[in-house]
Amino acid sequence: MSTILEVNGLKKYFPIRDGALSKVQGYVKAVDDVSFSVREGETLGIVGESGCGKSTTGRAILRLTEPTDGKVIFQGQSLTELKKDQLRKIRRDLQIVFQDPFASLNPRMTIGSILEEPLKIHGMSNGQERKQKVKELLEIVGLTEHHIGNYPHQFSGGQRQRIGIARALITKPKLIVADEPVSALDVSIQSQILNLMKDLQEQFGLTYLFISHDLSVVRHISDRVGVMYLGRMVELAPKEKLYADPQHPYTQALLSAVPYPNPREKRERVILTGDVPSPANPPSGCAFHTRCPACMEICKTERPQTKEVSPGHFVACHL
Amino acid sequence: AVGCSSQSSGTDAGTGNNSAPKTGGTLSISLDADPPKLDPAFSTALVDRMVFQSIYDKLVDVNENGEVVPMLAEKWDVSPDQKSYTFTLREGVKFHDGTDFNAEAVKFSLERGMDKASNRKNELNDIEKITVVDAKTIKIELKQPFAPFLSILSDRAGMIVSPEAVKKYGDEFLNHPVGTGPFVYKERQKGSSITLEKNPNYWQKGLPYLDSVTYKIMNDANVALMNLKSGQVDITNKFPYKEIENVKNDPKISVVNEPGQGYQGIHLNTSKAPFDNKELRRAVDLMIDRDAIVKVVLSGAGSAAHSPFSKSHFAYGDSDKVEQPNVEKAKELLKKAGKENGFSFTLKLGTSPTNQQVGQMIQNMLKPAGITVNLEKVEFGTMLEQSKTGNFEAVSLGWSGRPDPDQNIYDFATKGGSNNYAQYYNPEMDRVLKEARQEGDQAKRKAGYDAAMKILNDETPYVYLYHDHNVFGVSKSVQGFTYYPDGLIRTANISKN
Amino acid sequence: MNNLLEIKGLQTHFVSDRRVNPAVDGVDLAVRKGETLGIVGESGCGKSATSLTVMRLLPKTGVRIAGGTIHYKEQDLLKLSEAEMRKVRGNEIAMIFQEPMTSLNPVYTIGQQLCEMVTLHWGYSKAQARDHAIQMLKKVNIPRAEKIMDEYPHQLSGGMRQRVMIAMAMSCEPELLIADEPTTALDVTIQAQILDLMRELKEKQGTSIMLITHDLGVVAEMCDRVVVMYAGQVVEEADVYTLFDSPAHPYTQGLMRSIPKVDADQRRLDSIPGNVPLPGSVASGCRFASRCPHVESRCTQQMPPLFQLEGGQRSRCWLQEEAALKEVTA
Amino acid sequence: MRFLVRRLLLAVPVILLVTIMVFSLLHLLPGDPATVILGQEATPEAIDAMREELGLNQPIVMQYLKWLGGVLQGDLGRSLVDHSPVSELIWQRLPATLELTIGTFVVALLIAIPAGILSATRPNSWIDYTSTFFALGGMSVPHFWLGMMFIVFFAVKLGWLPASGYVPFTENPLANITAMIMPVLATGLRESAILMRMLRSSLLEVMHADYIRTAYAKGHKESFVIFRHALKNALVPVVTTSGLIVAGLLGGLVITESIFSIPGFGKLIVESIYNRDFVTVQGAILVCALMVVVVNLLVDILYAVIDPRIKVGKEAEQ
Amino acid sequence: MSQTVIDSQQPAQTAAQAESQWRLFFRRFAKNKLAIVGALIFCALLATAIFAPLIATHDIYEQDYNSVLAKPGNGHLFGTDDLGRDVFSRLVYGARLTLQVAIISVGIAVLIGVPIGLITGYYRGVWDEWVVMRVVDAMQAFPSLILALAMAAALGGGFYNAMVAIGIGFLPSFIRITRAQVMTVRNLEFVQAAKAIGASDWRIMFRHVLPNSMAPLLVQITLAMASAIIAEAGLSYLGLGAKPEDPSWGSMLHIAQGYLNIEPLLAVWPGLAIFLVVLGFNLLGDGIREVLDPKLKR
Ligand SMILES: Nc1ncnc2c1ncn2[C@@H]1O[C@H](COP(=O)(O)OP(=O)(O)OP(=O)(O)O)[C@@H](O)[C@H]1O
Ligand SMILES: Nc1ncnc2c1ncn2[C@@H]1O[C@H](COP(=O)(O)OP(=O)(O)OP(=O)(O)O)[C@@H](O)[C@H]1O
Ligand SMILES: [Mg+2]
Ligand SMILES: [Mg+2]
Repeated sequence: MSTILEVNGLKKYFPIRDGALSKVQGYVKAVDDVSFSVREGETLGIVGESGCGKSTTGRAILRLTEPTDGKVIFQGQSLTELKKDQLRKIRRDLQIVFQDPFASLNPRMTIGSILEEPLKIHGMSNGQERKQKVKELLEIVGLTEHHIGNYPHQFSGGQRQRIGIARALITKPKLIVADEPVSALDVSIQSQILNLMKDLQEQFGLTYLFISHDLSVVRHISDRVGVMYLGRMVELAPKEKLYADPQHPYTQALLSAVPYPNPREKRERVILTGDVPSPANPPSGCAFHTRCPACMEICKTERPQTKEVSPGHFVACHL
Repeated sequence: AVGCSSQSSGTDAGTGNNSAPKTGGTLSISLDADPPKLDPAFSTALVDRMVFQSIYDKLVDVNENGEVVPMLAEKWDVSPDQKSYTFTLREGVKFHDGTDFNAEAVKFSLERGMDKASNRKNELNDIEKITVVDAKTIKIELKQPFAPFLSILSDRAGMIVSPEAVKKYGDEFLNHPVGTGPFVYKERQKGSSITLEKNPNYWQKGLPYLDSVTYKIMNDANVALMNLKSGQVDITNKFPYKEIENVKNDPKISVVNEPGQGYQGIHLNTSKAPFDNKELRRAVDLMIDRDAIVKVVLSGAGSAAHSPFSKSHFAYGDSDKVEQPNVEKAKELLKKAGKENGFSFTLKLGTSPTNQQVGQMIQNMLKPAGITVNLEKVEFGTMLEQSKTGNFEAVSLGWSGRPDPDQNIYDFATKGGSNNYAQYYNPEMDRVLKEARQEGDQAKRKAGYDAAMKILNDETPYVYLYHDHNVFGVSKSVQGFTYYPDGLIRTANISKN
Repeated sequence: MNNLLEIKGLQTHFVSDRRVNPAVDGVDLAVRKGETLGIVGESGCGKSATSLTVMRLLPKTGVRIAGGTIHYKEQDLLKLSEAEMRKVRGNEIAMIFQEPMTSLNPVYTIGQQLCEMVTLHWGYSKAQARDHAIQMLKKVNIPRAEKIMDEYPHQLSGGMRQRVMIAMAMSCEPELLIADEPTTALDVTIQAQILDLMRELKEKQGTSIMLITHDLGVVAEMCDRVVVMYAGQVVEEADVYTLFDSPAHPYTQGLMRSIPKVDADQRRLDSIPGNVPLPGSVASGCRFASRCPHVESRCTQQMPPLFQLEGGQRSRCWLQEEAALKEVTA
Repeated sequence: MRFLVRRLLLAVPVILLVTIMVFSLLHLLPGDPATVILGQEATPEAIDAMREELGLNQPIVMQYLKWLGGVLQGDLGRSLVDHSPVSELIWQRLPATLELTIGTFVVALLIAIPAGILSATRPNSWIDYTSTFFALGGMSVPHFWLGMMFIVFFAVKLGWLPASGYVPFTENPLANITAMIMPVLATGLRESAILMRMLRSSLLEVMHADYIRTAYAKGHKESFVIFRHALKNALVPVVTTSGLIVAGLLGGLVITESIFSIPGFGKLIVESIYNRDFVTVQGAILVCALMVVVVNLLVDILYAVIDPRIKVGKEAEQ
Repeated sequence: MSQTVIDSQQPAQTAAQAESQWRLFFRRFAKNKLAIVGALIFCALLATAIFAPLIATHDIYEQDYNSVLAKPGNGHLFGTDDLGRDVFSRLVYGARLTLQVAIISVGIAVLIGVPIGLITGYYRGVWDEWVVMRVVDAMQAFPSLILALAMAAALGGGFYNAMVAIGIGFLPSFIRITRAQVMTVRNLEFVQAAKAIGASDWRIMFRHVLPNSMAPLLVQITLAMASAIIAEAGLSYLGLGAKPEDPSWGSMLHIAQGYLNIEPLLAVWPGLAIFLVVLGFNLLGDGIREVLDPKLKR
């Protein structure tokens, strides 16, 4: 399996301003030096708590927000260096599915035109063919051609998410960044969508970068999983390894915090104290040291390097 | 006998004028505009003169009949060649600031008016030299005979200001006016009111009767009338025409409705099409039903005009005869001008309701002859500039009028005249008018003006519409109000019950 | 009977556009003294509507309580006057809402909002109220309680705010706490803290809790008994072990199977096909019929009653007809 | 304090822009001051002399810079018409307008707050419908027409109030108040309508907020919830609107001022435009802009007082 | 980690039942009685304007000096004006001018203001912050009536120039509203999605951002139309505005003011007409706002 996407030292700092005209007061370090690679055909899951920079990572890769620093290499091309026009062309191969099935569809467009739009933009096929393609795709994601003339508000959340997936699929992309595609859905619907995504992956040989805060969902769908904390990737490993043998104290705490749907299994839990610090003012050294049950002196001053503790298992911790 | 329009005679508006005038009290006069400049040398607005009557005295005044009478000058001699005037001044007169009124002050005031920055310069242009003979005698020599001279001195040009005060206040004099008049300037609230107080040392013994006079600015005549009715105001300087009938029997208000000296009309630009053609100008003139305008717009408070001279001018007469509208004749004229199918022109007019009514009526009246009028409302400043630069086809702009006929025609009809917006030029006209202003004899002058009007009514650079009346609303508690043909309210003799 | 709260046949209908939305359509449930009752169900199945009906906090217009009773202790809450109800609210029954971010008034300090409760219900003076409030903040493990009193909600993190909400709800020592998805808006690590705290408080004070959630994991950890709702109705009720060991209703079964497990790999998830029907759109029969793998003809015609099964379990499914004990609730 | 200074500094470019706009606009007006000031009978020579004297022959940029230089030294210049200092003219005219503005605003608040609260707390009740209808009606009446009707009714027909004529408060308080009743009502009704609508919608929105539900859940009475918990939160948009209203009134009362013959600020500007008294217009508009800046500043400070989330200095983008 | 569970039970309707946004909008609108009244007034205005020649009873330019200021009756439904013209007919034709006022001035503001707001709001940056918004600030610091007045005088009076002046006066508010709206919408996910599929900025702005920013604009448009009518009346009242012979309601008021004591009815008719029409627009705008405002949904 070859590497399809390589992210190297990605950073995204949002300036904090005090009022529209005043000087920059500081930066929200939403993504702070994140590196990883995605292999063709696999699913890389990224988990982490709210505000840790998962979405920003996804968007910066697609250059939906301009990364502050770092390199993103997609199929050998450096996305970060592309001009606007070239970038627009390459977007056929690089798609995104959003979390909010309500906000991610233009409420003033019919499903048909939403799905046709990418084809139009990329000048793919003529009107007749486009209609045909849209129909085919709707069937693939489990809707029917009756839906073509309807507006998004006439669909349920699950159906909308199917439409979002269809839109991402219609240009036959290689990589899809899925930013919490099922978080907004009910459990019973969530499983439908997860199944659909798995099916599509097999059918079209897709690669997913799957972002979620739900450890069980990520486990279910991913081949490898990266854990983010405060804009940094603290651990990255094949999922079996990560779930069975988490190395980073944060990953351990995270896993133990997930409530198990089994009343008989009352486990020993690591309950973290305190809140996630603000990315505008991250702690020095290891960002996790303020909540870490195994904090050492060095953690407070020095940012830990990412080490490969076993083949394919990377951890950024001084332990 | 209130509100009648007896010709050129003063009308007592008060009731019970037999009883002795009461002293004391405050008189409120509403003015339709805020007087911009209380300095006669720089005054530009008609309304200034209302206030001036109380503050400043003039060398000479006009009486109820429009005749020149002594004021600060007790008497005067005119040299036989009509070029030299010697005035004997009243003694013991003091300015409000306590300084003495004398020949020096007269010389100072007149020369001030002759300064190039002064707005009186044009009126005093003909003065060659002013000599102080002694404290009570002053001699003015003219470049050439100038018949309107005394009339001019009865107005702003003849008002005497305190030289001391001018020196003291300089540019600001207009906000600290000092004259010899019956009332002393006290204060003003710009846009709202001007307050004057009795001049205790006024040279006319026993006058004024009132303790103070307040001019209140009320732009809207209706509003002024309401205030008159409710007693907040004693005299209004404008009266809503339509209301004249309604207050006929009002127990508290009387209306003074007298011919003024001014007129309304339309300048036709003779320097460009379509009105470079005399026939077309005549056709327009011919189609207008002036009586209708007087009736509808003025509710009768005016008279049809065909000359710049109103009934209060000695030059008034046959020249003011109005023709009845005549479509056939107008069409003939159009045909002669090669415009059988009519033509159209743009008439610029001011923004007041009266302007608009007149404009619409004219538009309507010209229609039968196939003349289309496009009305264009223009804000006054713009209109003035466009008129002066000849940027118009027709513009409706009247004249407030002056006592001497010359002041109502000369600058309007002679080449280069400051009011000759129509850019009319006829050497014969220039000659006739020049003669008339140099002629001392009134009968001869009138003949001159008749001749001028003959030409003017034939060539029609200006369409005279009507002479508007000065209409005052006067509370019946006011006594001693006398109408003067210059339309200005003289407060010295007024008293209030 | 040791039921603190007993809801019988509750029907709360939303009326809009002349359309009636029977959001709560015959709910029966009871909360016993000292227990934690979980209510689970998909979005829109009427969980919140039920709890708001109990609190009588529904909007004044557009709502009709079409039937049912809510017995709290000896009285029917639905029959209380507004003034009587106010004495119950906050004092005897308290409520925590899902969104800690928006449930606190942004323009008043935490202290001001906390003190209101005891001054209102217990007539405390300012100083007493303040002391009490600080006490409460300490109870919910808020560090620097005194300082937090004078801070505004926006200065606190989500977890802190939810603690404040809990402190507020607990400050009049209510007998029943209704928690409507109290942790849904929070991160897992914070959720763990809050759940821990709630358990602790419950143990200390013996408060009964009605915990509304859609997360079966939370249910498993927190609850003694569980009520499963579907489309405005209770479809299953059981103690928590029974529910996870042998769910009776096909919907519950499907729900259990469709959750991805964090500790096991599954190739494929089972899923319940289709969508929840629009409230009021199922004219007759079982509301789950259109998605049910065991559907029979009877299901679409006749609404199953809530069959009483062994061990206090109840299920609204014809499949359980045989297994049902004699007493059947309609 | 630093914030105040910075806000004022930020206003500088805006005010400069305003002055540039006024300056250019005035010079676009046909009819130059000399012609207009001298009037109908003026000779071309007199006009030229006047232009020279007024400095109108200089390049326009020079004129502007000269004027600006004066302003920076605190000198607004002298009126082209009557040579009195512009600052004096403005001082004379401001009291009436300020009185009118404050009166209008007070009337507006007195009507809007109770009406807004009533209709927001009883949405879709007859109270709501009635006040909505009257509010929208109030917004729709041209206030000059209302002024005219007032005059017809209260002054002419009933004779209760003076038709017009402003008397300074210091001179005769009673006369001042009777003279101000009609103009203040005529404009106040309209503004109250706007404020009432604003308060209604923002209160309605707030009443649906979670924290209101929380307040009810605590067992509070409705009135307590409304007055303590809802009102303060609903005020931010109301304050914004109030700011806009007050700023608008300061220069925008021209018509009211002319109907009721009130020697106000708006009238000063309009008269000066008509008289081509450029210096006065520039000065007056400058003051107007400054007042708007001050009002906006007050609004910002009020925001911060009302809502602790808003730090003074954060630009409130609408 | 906002795992807001969103209502997923909305029905999947078939195409046959498909209800467009607009239909939904109208359905909700139809329930707002006041808004319906507004719409009816607007339709009445429209009908009056279109069918003016059929409705009017007299030639509106025909002057009759023998019956000026006649009271209602005698073949003149509302009486006659200062020049003896039929007031009713003039009011009827005035609807045309009023409609033009509303459409032209607001049209100008929309055509200029919306693109500016759209572009600056979309791109932000120096231009937006330091040029456009400062100019907008400056314009707003300028008393609007005075701005209109000065511009009407500068442009040289006349109806259409008054329109332009009023329209320009509305610019700042349109720029601001569009901009604010665009700044919200451009961060919505569907805009991100459009970007992600490679849509050009232009396409995003006009196809995605603009249509979704229309709601408050629509409200603003109706409300601005209401103010435009009042502003024109105000300008006419001050003597600027429509041609004297044209029956603009504002200039009818201007003339009527001179006859307040004698014939107050003359001021009542055009005043009422303005009031009704403006009320119509305001009711309409308010209704649209209520319908569109998701926060007020109950
Ligand atoms: N446009 C922006 N401007 C300023 N700060 C931003 C912006 N977008 C994101 N941030 C900040 O960057 C940080 C990371 O945000 P991001 O959305 O990537 O988090 P996330 O992991 O996706 O969280 P969630 O689970 O809530 O979606 C957060 O603190 C957020 O406040
Ligand atoms: N104020 C209201 N007005 C009208 N309908 C409402 C209102 N509140 C809730 N509903 C409707 O009632 C039904 C049940 O809503 P409820 O909020 O009780 O669901 P829920 O189970 O709490 O869902 P969630 O998990 O999303 O909170 C839904 O169909 C909803 O649309
Ligand atoms: Mg995210
Ligand atoms: Mg809920």
